[in-house]
Amino acid sequence: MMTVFNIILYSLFAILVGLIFLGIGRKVAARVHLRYGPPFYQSIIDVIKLMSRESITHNFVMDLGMVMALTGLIGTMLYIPIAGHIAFESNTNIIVIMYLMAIGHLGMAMAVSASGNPYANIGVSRALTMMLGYEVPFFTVMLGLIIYNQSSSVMVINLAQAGSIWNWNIWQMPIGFIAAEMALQAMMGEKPFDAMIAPAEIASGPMVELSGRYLGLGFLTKAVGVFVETALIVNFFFGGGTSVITFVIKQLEVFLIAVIFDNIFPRYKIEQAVKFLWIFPMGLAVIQLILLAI
Amino acid sequence: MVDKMLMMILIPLITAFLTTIILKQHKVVWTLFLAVSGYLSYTLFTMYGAWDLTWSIELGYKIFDSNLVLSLANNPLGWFFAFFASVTTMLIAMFSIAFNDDKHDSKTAPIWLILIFANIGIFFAQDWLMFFGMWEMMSMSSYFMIAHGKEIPAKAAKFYLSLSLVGTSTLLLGIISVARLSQTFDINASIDSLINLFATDYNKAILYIGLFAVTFFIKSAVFPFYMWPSKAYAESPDDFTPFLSTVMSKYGIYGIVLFILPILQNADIPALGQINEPAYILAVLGAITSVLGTILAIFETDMKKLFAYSSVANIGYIVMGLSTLSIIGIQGALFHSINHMVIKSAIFLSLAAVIYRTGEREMHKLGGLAYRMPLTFMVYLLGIISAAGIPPLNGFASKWLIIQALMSQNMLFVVIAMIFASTGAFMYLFRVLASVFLGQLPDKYKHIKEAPLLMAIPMTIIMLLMLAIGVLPGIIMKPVNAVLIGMGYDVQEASWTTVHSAFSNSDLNVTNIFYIFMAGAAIALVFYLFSAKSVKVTQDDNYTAGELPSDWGTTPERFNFSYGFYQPFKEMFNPMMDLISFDRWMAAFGKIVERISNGLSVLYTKSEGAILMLYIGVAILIIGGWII
Amino acid sequence: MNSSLFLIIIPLMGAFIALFAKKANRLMAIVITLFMEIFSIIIYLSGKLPVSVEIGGWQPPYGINFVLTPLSVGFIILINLAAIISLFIIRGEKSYQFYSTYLVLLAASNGIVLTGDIFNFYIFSELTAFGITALIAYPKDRKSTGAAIKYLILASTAAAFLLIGIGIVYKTLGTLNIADIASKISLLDPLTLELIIILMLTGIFVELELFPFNMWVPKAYLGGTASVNVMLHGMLGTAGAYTITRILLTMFTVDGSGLLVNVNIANSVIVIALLTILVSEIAAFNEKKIKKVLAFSSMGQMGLIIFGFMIGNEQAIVGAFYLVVANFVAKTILFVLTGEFIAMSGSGNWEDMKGIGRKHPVAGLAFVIGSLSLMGVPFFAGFWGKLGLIQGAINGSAFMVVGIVIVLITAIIEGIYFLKIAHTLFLEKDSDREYLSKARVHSIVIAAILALAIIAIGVKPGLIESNINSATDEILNSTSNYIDIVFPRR
Amino acid sequence: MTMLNIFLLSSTSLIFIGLYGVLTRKNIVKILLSLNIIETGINLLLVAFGYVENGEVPILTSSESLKNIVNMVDPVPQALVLTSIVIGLGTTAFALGLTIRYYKTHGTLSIDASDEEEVMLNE
Repeated sequence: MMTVFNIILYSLFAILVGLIFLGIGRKVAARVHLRYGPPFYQSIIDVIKLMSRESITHNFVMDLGMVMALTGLIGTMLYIPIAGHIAFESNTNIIVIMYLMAIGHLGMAMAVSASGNPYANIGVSRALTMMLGYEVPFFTVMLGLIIYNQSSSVMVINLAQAGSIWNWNIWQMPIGFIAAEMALQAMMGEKPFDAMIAPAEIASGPMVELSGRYLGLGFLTKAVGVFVETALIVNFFFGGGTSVITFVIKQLEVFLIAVIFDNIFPRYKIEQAVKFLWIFPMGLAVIQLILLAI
Repeated sequence: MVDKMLMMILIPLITAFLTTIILKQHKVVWTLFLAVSGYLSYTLFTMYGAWDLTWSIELGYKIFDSNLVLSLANNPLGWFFAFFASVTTMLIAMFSIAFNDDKHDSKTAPIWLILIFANIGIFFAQDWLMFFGMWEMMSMSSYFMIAHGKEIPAKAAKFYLSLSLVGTSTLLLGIISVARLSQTFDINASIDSLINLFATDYNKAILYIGLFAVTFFIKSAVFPFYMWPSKAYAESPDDFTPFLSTVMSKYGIYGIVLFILPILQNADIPALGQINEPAYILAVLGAITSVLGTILAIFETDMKKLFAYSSVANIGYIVMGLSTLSIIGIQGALFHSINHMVIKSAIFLSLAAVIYRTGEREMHKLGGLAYRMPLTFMVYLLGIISAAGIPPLNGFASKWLIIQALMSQNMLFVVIAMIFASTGAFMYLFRVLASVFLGQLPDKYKHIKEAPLLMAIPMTIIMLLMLAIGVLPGIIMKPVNAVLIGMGYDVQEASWTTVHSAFSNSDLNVTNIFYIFMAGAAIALVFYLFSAKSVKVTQDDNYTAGELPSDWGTTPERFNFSYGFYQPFKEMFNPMMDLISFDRWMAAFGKIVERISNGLSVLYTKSEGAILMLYIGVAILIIGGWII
Repeated sequence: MNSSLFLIIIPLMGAFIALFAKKANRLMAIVITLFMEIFSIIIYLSGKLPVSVEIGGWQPPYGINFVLTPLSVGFIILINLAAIISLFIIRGEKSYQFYSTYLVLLAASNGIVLTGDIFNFYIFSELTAFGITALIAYPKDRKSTGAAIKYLILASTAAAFLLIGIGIVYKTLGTLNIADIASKISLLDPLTLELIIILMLTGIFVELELFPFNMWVPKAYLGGTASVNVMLHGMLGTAGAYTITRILLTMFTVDGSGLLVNVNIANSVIVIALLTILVSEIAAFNEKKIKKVLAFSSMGQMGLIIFGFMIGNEQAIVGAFYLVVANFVAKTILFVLTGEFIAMSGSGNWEDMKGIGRKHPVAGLAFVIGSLSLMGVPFFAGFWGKLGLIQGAINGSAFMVVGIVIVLITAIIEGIYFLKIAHTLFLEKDSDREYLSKARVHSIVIAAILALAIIAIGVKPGLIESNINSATDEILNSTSNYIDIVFPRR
Repeated sequence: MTMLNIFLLSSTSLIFIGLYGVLTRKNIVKILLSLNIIETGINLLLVAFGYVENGEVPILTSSESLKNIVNMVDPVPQALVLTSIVIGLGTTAFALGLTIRYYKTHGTLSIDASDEEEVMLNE
């Protein structure tokens, strides 16, 4: 019973934090653009609004896919330790997290593809290509962590950094951290790696046919996704956190770096993006791996 | 009491002849086929644990100064593969009854039965001669099976046949070499003698292993022989493709586990990292196989070819798992072999159902079939979720084991290849989903019906099987561990829910993932249900930036993005792929042989050369007698 | 055992009678051949073998003698079997010339096997050349006439070489008796020996279809009718295989080793055998005319057999004998069926034979079985030959191992083209093609029986093991098994 | 130079002339002639093998002649030659018969004539 309660609590927490992050992101972006920007809770309002509006669906696959997307990301989130706390007893395996995340992507892709809009399909095709681009370097960095700690458990990696700030992996493997940051940028779909969304080019790609509840679910998915991705980085490189507050602040920090980069870079074409990801982050990650292996 | 072992190989054979006689009654024939595979599955089920069951026949041919004996013996490893192969075959057979109607009957049941006969023989062979004999039977019958009396498939099958024949030739050479060493054809004795050979003559031992390895690689389509599946799978009868992909791609794996693995583990080979050099080569080949398979699958537009390459990639995973030489890796590889059987039968059967209804294999000509064939769609969806290795379905646990094993052996770059391949898998798996099942439904497929009941039943069973194995990996892991114990490895009995890895604190409770997934689904559903209702619109009712397809000179039907789905990706990799295309090399080689052949043929038709050639022959004899 | 003369006399007499027997000549030929087959089987089973028959009461080496051993009588059985089959599948020949020539051919090929005298061997081989030339030329068309005359010229030239060789043998050893020569061969000085071997091998290699002596082969097979093909392959080819055992492996060998007295020549014969295999299989690879494909394959199999015999150890010779039997049976099936298929489709190209296997599944299946046996697939007769050969070769020198690699490579090519053709039979018929006739039932029955024999030998090679072992023993210990038979008093 | 050597020399040269003719001539009749030359050479060779300088007829008429047995000409080669001549005659007759047929079907006596159709069919 406690577990069920925990799961609900963690999920809601992640969604809330994720949404607020998105709001803060918009605010920061506006400030970079020299605008005032919406309030930080704007995203929550948006989701509520979207959920309460009527929407259009093309077929049952859309519903199925959107639910699957959120499911996957919530499931992923439940495997991630937040400041040393986990929703239920598990070994917080990195590979499980990576693969569970994929089901969210798959669900999302399926839903938008079912709409039959070519823009959506182009977006999905780009997103999946991009995924191949960032997953490999990101995983290579994680591989270094796994080898370093001789464990594939996030919790273990987290605990190994406890104590002094100098125990953080960011100091142990700075090259890997830079690679992971670049991959993270692509993972969150921020510029310069946002070819799959590209509003001016393919009408927001995957989101083109989403409206109402579907867009709302998409927002939630995105929020949880942001939470998961930043939490991973924090767990890997910033030593997790002593309390939930410090953890979330570290997450925000990671997120804001991404948002700022997002706002100062133009967009790569998809093949340029993938090439970039396979040359720079991948190269750095491999260097890091070799350094660790020696 | 009639010998169980003998019955097992005789019944398919006899049925094969029986079905030849009544070939026109396709319903009866395919039902008989189902009956045979059901019988085999049942017999194999009862044979579990009876490891002393043997059957042998003396041939009256003297070799190594003793009479030659062909023998079959029940053994854990063979049983493992044979049992799951039979179960898969049974499910496919059920599908085949419905598939082979008047229009689609491929009339291949007899050959398939011979193939099943060879299948049992390969897995239970006790000596190399039996193994080789059954291997050849399998190669030849599968040639006829793939060609199945049609012209274009015959071309693909020719490609397959040439590689098969290369394989059987090297296998024969290897068998004879090794048998000469051990003075017997017994498989276990030959393993021992090869292990001893490693101590004395390293290079020779590697050569002998290489001869076997080439055969196994060819049959399992490991690099550099990764090309044939795309041709053979695509052109073979649609209900046979699952068999080809699930069962037949495992022969090479079986051979590696049976023969090469014990040698690499026990022989005195200088270590390279945590494993040894041959194992590293194996790992690298596996890695290249899976990467190439993945990239080529992403390129493909024909859905059967695409999944052929996907099979190649999966074989790559299995080979990587085996190459770790660790128990976790072998567990993962065996587990993944079975998972691959289940997954690929789900995928290929659903595709066969699609082809059965539409008669189309090119993906961009299809679309939107999920709305007409929801069950097929669900089978396919769960199939690809498994194939991508996403929890909570079955593909995950085995992939996880393989990755863990690779990481614990510090085979870092191989892991990266594996990650590349399994991420790339999303691309091609989704591509078929998007192009065939999602998107715009073309007008001519508006009235398509769901697959017939007899097809739906096996597909549903496989779907449930995937889910069951995904939730309780012990269903497969228990037999896997029993096999490993039977082979003399030091492993504990597997648990139903948890898989273990070499790292600390990384025992994975797979069932929990399912619970968590369900919890996530519940929360997501709450959000979904508490939001406002939606209205359904037609499929053409799309956002088109304010323009109609007719404005761009196209039709609504073509308002779809499915051809050249990964064009940028393809452009990135094309130059590289062109360079290493084994396909082209082989075609060029074939052309050269053909040219020489034509030249020789002309030589034989020119008569003025006859006397000259006679004198040349005399000259050869004279020079030979003088010099050589 | 003087009655063994009947094996030659009866067909020769029949050849004359056939000139007068107007319509009954086919029946007579069949009766004679059947009688000879039964007679030779009786001799084989009589238990009186081996025996040397002195003709005219003159003792060898002065007189002419026949040597009846399990090996030679075994080959006689095969030759007569092929003869019967070739008679059964005759299509339309009624004239006396055909049967008369056929009976001469039969007598001559039996003579090649039976004779213990090298000059008689020459005469009989000339006679077979006449016989087969006449039979090839029998269709009287352009193709067959051209093939016949070319074969005749080549065979005559080769026979000249043989005759010179025989003359030198007589000059140096003063004898023409094979057994006598065999016992004295090591007395010769190496150069003369080499000269003799080269001359005589040239003579017999033309009939053995070895490259580069075999330019006549594809034409002859193409020119002849199906039954002549069976004769060419089953009678001449089998007699040729016997020639290897007798001339190469008895006359020119060091006793008990199975190896040629002159190692250099032995190696060049192996080179020639391997060249034959390679050239013929590659030539067959892209060939469209099915008869030529089979002709090339015949050449390849012959090369394989000689390779096996020349390896010289026990396993290889056992393997070679298995190959002789398997090749005999399998090729006979293919020639019989090919004749039917060509008559049905009205074309010599295998690509035009689509759908025949669907119409006549038994014939198609028999074709597949024959092909698989030739490829050396396990559980078919040819495999045991290939196995013995490889096993023998791998125990030999590195040179032999290279040979084995070549054999295996060509087996790949052979497999491709045979199964390609076999599968073509099962393709769907082109809608615009009609079959000219139906396949004849007795041909298919013959093919089916032979196919069953292939499977029987393949699954249970022990069926003919004792026969093959005695033959191998005879070759490996030719002193006790051959020379002592002819000269018991020495 | 002894008689034997003359025999050997002339027979070998006949054989080689014949072999050359078989190789180079295109006309079938000429080829057959060359074959006959070879045969003649061989026959001469065989007889030469049995030749004994100033030898006697190998016929045993009385016990007297047994004394001369060493000096007798070897009769076996002569028997062989007889047979060989007969065979040669048969070959020639048969081959000439075929040649007539060849001329009828091909319209020429050139040995190359029958090839075009086969080469064409093989492309």
